[in-house]
Amino acid sequence: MSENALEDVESFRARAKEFIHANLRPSVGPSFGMRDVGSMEVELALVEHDRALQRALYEAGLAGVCVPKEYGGQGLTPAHQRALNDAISGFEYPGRFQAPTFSPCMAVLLDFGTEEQKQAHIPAMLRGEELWMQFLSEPSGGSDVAGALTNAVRDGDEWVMNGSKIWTTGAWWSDWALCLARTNWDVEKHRGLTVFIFPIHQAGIEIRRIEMLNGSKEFCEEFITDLRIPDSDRVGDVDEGWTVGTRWMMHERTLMNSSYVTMPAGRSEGGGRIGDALAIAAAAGKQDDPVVQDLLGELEVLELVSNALQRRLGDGMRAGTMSPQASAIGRLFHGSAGVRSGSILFEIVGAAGGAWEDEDGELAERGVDFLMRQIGSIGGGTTEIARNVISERVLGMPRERAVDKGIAFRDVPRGPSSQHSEA
Amino acid sequence: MSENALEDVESFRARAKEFIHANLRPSVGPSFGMRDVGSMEVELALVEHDRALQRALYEAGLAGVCVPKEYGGQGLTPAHQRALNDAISGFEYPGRFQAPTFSPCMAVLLDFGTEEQKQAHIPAMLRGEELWMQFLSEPSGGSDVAGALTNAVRDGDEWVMNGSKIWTTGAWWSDWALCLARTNWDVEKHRGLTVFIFPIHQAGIEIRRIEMLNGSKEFCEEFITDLRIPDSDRVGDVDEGWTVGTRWMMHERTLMNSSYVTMPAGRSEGGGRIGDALAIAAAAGKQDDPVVQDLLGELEVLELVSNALQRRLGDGMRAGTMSPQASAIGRLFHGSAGVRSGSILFEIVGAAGGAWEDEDGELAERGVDFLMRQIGSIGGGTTEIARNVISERVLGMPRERAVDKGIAFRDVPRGPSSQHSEA
Amino acid sequence: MQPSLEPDQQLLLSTTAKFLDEFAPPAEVRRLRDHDAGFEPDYWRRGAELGWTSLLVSEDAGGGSVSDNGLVDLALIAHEFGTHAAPGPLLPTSIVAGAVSRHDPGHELVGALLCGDAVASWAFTEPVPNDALGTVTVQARVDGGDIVLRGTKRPVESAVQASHILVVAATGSGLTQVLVPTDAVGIERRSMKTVDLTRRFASVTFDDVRVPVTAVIGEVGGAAPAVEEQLQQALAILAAESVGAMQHAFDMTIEWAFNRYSFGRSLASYQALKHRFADMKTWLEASHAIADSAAQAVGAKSPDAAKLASAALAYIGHYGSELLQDCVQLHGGIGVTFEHDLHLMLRRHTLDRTLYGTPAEHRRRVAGIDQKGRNAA
Amino acid sequence: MQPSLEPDQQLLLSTTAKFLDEFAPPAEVRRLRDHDAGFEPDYWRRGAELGWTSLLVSEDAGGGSVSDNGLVDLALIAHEFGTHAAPGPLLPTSIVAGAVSRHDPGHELVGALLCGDAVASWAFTEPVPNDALGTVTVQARVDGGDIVLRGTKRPVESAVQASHILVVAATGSGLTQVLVPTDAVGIERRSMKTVDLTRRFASVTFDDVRVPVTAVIGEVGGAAPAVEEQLQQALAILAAESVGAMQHAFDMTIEWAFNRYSFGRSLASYQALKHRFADMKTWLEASHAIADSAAQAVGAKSPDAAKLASAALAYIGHYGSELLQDCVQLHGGIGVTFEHDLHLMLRRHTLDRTLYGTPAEHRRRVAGIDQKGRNAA
Repeated sequence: MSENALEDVESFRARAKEFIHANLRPSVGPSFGMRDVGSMEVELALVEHDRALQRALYEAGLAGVCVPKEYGGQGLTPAHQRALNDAISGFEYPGRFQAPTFSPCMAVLLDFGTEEQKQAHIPAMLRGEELWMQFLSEPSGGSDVAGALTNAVRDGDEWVMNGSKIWTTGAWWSDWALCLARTNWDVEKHRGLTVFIFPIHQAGIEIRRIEMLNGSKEFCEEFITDLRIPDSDRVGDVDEGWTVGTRWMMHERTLMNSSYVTMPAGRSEGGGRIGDALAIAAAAGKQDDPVVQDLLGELEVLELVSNALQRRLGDGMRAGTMSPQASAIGRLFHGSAGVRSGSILFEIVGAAGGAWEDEDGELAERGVDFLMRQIGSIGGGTTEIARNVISERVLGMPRERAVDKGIAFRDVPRGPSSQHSEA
Repeated sequence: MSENALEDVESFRARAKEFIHANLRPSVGPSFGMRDVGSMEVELALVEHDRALQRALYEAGLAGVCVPKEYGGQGLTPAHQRALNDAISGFEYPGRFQAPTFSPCMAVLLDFGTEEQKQAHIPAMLRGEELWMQFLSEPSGGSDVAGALTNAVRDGDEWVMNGSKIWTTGAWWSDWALCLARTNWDVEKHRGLTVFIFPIHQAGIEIRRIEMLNGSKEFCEEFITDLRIPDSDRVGDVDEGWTVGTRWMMHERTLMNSSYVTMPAGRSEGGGRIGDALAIAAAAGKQDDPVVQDLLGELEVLELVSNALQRRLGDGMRAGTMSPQASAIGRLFHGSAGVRSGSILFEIVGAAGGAWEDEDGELAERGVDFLMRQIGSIGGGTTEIARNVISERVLGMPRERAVDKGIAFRDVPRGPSSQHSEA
Repeated sequence: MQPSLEPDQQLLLSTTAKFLDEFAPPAEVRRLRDHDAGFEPDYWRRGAELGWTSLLVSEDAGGGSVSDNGLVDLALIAHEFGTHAAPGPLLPTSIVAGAVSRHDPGHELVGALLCGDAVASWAFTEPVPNDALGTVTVQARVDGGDIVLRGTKRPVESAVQASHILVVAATGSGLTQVLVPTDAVGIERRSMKTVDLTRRFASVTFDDVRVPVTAVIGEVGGAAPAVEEQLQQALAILAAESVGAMQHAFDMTIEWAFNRYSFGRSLASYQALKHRFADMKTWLEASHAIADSAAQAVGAKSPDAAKLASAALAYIGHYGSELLQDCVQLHGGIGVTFEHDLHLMLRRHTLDRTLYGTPAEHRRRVAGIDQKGRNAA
Repeated sequence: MQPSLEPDQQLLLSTTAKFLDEFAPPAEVRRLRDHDAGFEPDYWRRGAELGWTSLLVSEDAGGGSVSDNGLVDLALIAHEFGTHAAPGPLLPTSIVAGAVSRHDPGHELVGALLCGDAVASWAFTEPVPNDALGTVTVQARVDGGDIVLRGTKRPVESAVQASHILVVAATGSGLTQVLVPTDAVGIERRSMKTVDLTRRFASVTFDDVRVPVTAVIGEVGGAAPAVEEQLQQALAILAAESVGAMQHAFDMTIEWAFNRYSFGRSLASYQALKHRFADMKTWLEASHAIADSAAQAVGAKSPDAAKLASAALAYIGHYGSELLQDCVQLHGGIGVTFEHDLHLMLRRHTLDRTLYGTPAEHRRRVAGIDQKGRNAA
């Protein structure tokens, strides 16, 4: 494709704006604290709406802005993606497709998938037909994703998989999975992994919805029993899954700056709480309390700084003056600021944080949000791991002593709390 | 000494009270932030006053309450010491003798000294004639006191010492030193140390006063060159200095609960700031500012909790339900609360924290105090070391990997920043 | 909890701990999530037999404590309630039993509370915009031989289960406490939601509720000292319970850190986590210390009781949340699931830091006491 | 500082950095501790030649910046002042040169400031009890052809060295800025003490100081917008300088951690310290980000300039202190000695967080802007 053929950014922006204003509804405000959205029927309807939105964007030539045309994308540049992000700001958008379907899943397929895999799945994603999920974390694993115990054994042209995965958002309404599994126990941890893809809804995969303490059932756990996967659904080489995994993690960490992801500009996960906070303060009758004003100011400062920091990191990584590992700085800030913001909101709520009536409006349910205060420091890689990455990869400090280096994975100590079914 | 011969606690208390009310002046309020006390003459006069106070207590039979009578003490019990601490509360007392002269120095002599050493020094300490200092930390050493590089080589009946020590309070006005030195470089770190005592003011010891950033010259650094020490001034066995050192550290950590130390009851190093804080708030005209009230309350809460915690730890250690290592909990609390209190005071001071006039009264010099905010988390063993002790010794978590275990001390990596004159 | 106990206290503690292990395990606490009262009457009666309800009641009124400071003994029970996130209206029943028995040792409600047949509640705090600790807008007005109550109290613990509510109301510039039967005409109780799984609260509105003046506990307009004492007792109970919740969460997390392996070694071997455990251990010991000091001082009516009680709530409220949330953080995702036990303690602590003043309000109270002291000096 | 600079900005930055390396090394900063002015006139003139004083002055008035946003360029200089804890009245001279040149491009003071021959100061803040940011009680009253000033300003930077002071005063309900020569009758300047080694401040009292109305910069009673702009400029300069101080202290401490060995390995190998460095790095990058955003927005007069400038001071003031103090902590005792360089940066940051509003005041300012927005919506 010659560069001349590219649509210029401003005309793209105009085209995007026109479509968006004509077809999309204004967004409802961000909601925090990961509350229960309601019944399964309600949630399924929301998923179907996202599929329809994605389909509409696809038909308008606004899906997969930076995806090559041969896979159904627009073959344009990050600048076009940013123009779309600007244009869609304040409007609804197919949020469930962005992460993890477009990144990291689609990004990993673009990096490592076979031509057949790309042709089979990327256009389907862009048309809103395939929602993907990451089968990555495991119950025994915590932060050590490369320590996967889910096991895949070769059987002719197929693989047989057993194990379990956890913290998969909405596995029950998704279509395909990108899965990291162990294929060799006799080599070092990182050298015995392989990546596979497979449809989620089939015999051999049992899905359990996990109830969080606030009633949300957003996450699932999957039990995989004698699942058969054709070798053609392997991504990357056998036992080279960590090569794929490293890029996969990188795509996950740089999600906020991904050119595959449509994310209304000015929106960031940690942001937007000041409106909530002002409403809470008003409901509590404390908007003029100087201590509350101090807290409100702190909350807003954290949000402004968060936005400035994400912009700085994005600029630095794009310009190459910062390594992709610097995204861990944004992750740590987001986690820490989220914890502090959660405390501030709870402080302002006052007594209604412990017990409330439905009529309390903005004050109701805030205590439950506080119980979930840490969620932003746990989900998507803990802040502890981010601190390791920053100190070791960004600042170059000595790595932690790795007990699991230089020995076969089957011999790595796993402690009394971890049982697993080994090959 | 038969138990019957002991003076009962209440009559001791009455006797102490009578003496104190008749002879001692009321104490002036505690001062914080380790400010410069003034000229050398002023400081020497204060030292002489402490010597006179100690002499007076000795003559009144109130010195060395728990020290055996054969060394000039009273041969009484910790309960008597507590009675004295109660009685002297609110009065001047010989503060410079308590630490480190009585503990850890005298305590170490009582534990490990020869009969001759005890006879020669303990009565002199109790009479106010000998002020002792610890020659312990070294410029290269930081928290690793057992990593001492100061070197002592045997020469017949004498030892020849070279090296340097640092962070000695007022070495220039003190008399004797308790010193940890390396006597063997060919064994593990802890196995090649020996403890010595010697007079501070002699050829071979050069004292330099260190200027702190607030102008205080409380601390000294000592350069030791070919100092000759008779073997009879060795404490404990050759190369067994760490056996002595372990007790020495224990005495240092448990100073607040030591039965050799006279410390007015209700006084604790971290405490008493609320008076300062109220005065600052009044001077800043902010006593009714709700944000300031929140900070004042927090400061006072930390002080009340600190007192309660020290009492709990003292009770627990006395009852044997807590190990002596639990004193690290008190040390960490004191350090952390001191940092927070320092920030609170600075917050309340406001703009005068950056620039002030002498006429500002309570607001003056507070910025300099803030520059010294960390001093309570560094001096007397850092809070980092306290966290190691709590996690490893109190909670029983795995020890940090020790690179310096199992190899001769001369082969321990010392890094590019450390030069030393090795034997 | 004090590092060493008298044998009688030890017995009281271990009996309660054993009872709760058996009758209030996490599965039972989860089951009670959808139970109207949040506890079974029989469970409560058996707890009362162990002495739970007697500790603030003097012997002449049928109560009794095991040491000379009944509140210190009650704090032991409250601590165990915290470690188990146990069900039951321990706090309101204790406060009311104590208050009524001091007024009238022979009052029939006292006997019913002591044996666990009845539950009573104390209505002190009020809804927004009167939610600042100590604000009382409910009015008690003498009308002939009656006293008439008007206004709203909330949250009132176990108000729906209670036979009586001891209401703090304003009469002129003074305070009056009135013991109101919950079947009196004009009382409306609206159930509230709460973070806790087993505690129950209601908003109670008194629409000119009329009871005989004999229902006044103490004197009309003269209840302020009694109310202050009851508040301090409540604070000491909350502090002890909160520390119990912290202790159990900490113990669970220590165990997790030793048993959970990551990158081939236990979490307990990572220095960054070890240092956080050291901080938590320090907050925990400090919380025990100030909770004990508060119970001791309040029970003994020391001059520093008000200050220590508020200091306890301020410190334990803030640092307890930090500790519990760090326990969640160290558990990772599993720590915020309903199936894990950790949130039972997190819920109990979170509730307790809101019931009788937030940490910020208690900091303010402490500062106010100091400032009054300074101005008086 | 932005992660990437234009070539002209890079040149400005490196020229200044090199100059300060040579003429303001730590030994020189220590020497100036006892110097009356805190800087040598020749040093200042040479700095002015590098462009330090010209960046807020438009080209028609003899100034000029290297990019289209002079405040962003000035922030680069301020950042280097922070890394070096450099001497010199950069902030007040820049503010006054900018303000006077916008009013009268041909004003002779502008030329003298641009070439470094003169120093001027801006007197905005006032002493207790009028020290809340924005409070103005100094009165400016028109009396015939004169304007008369009465009241006290402090701290006024380099007031003793300045030839002129631009005074913010109240006239009725409006603000007036008056450029007062420091030799005017009725001015008293009392030197103050400060945490910084080279910056100098005075308390300046105006006892019916009378100057011709031509000394008014802008309009009598109409200076509020100009004052707000100057304040925002001052905040952007303080933020950039503070971040410079943080950056240098952080770099020094990283180096120390790699080179200092304890128990046979470098401090940088201890995970508990590594995690603290990760936090510090995050605070540092966040501080750079918000300082840059503030300078950009203020220089471009964006609608969010006031909020971003106050957010910068609030964040950098608080987290900068935490970072610098943790650098001290990680150095141990040597970090609080006068002979070590670390305190030079600690002093500079500590000063900057007090000069034009504390972090708490800026949090309040941010909240006020939000609340106004909400009420207007």
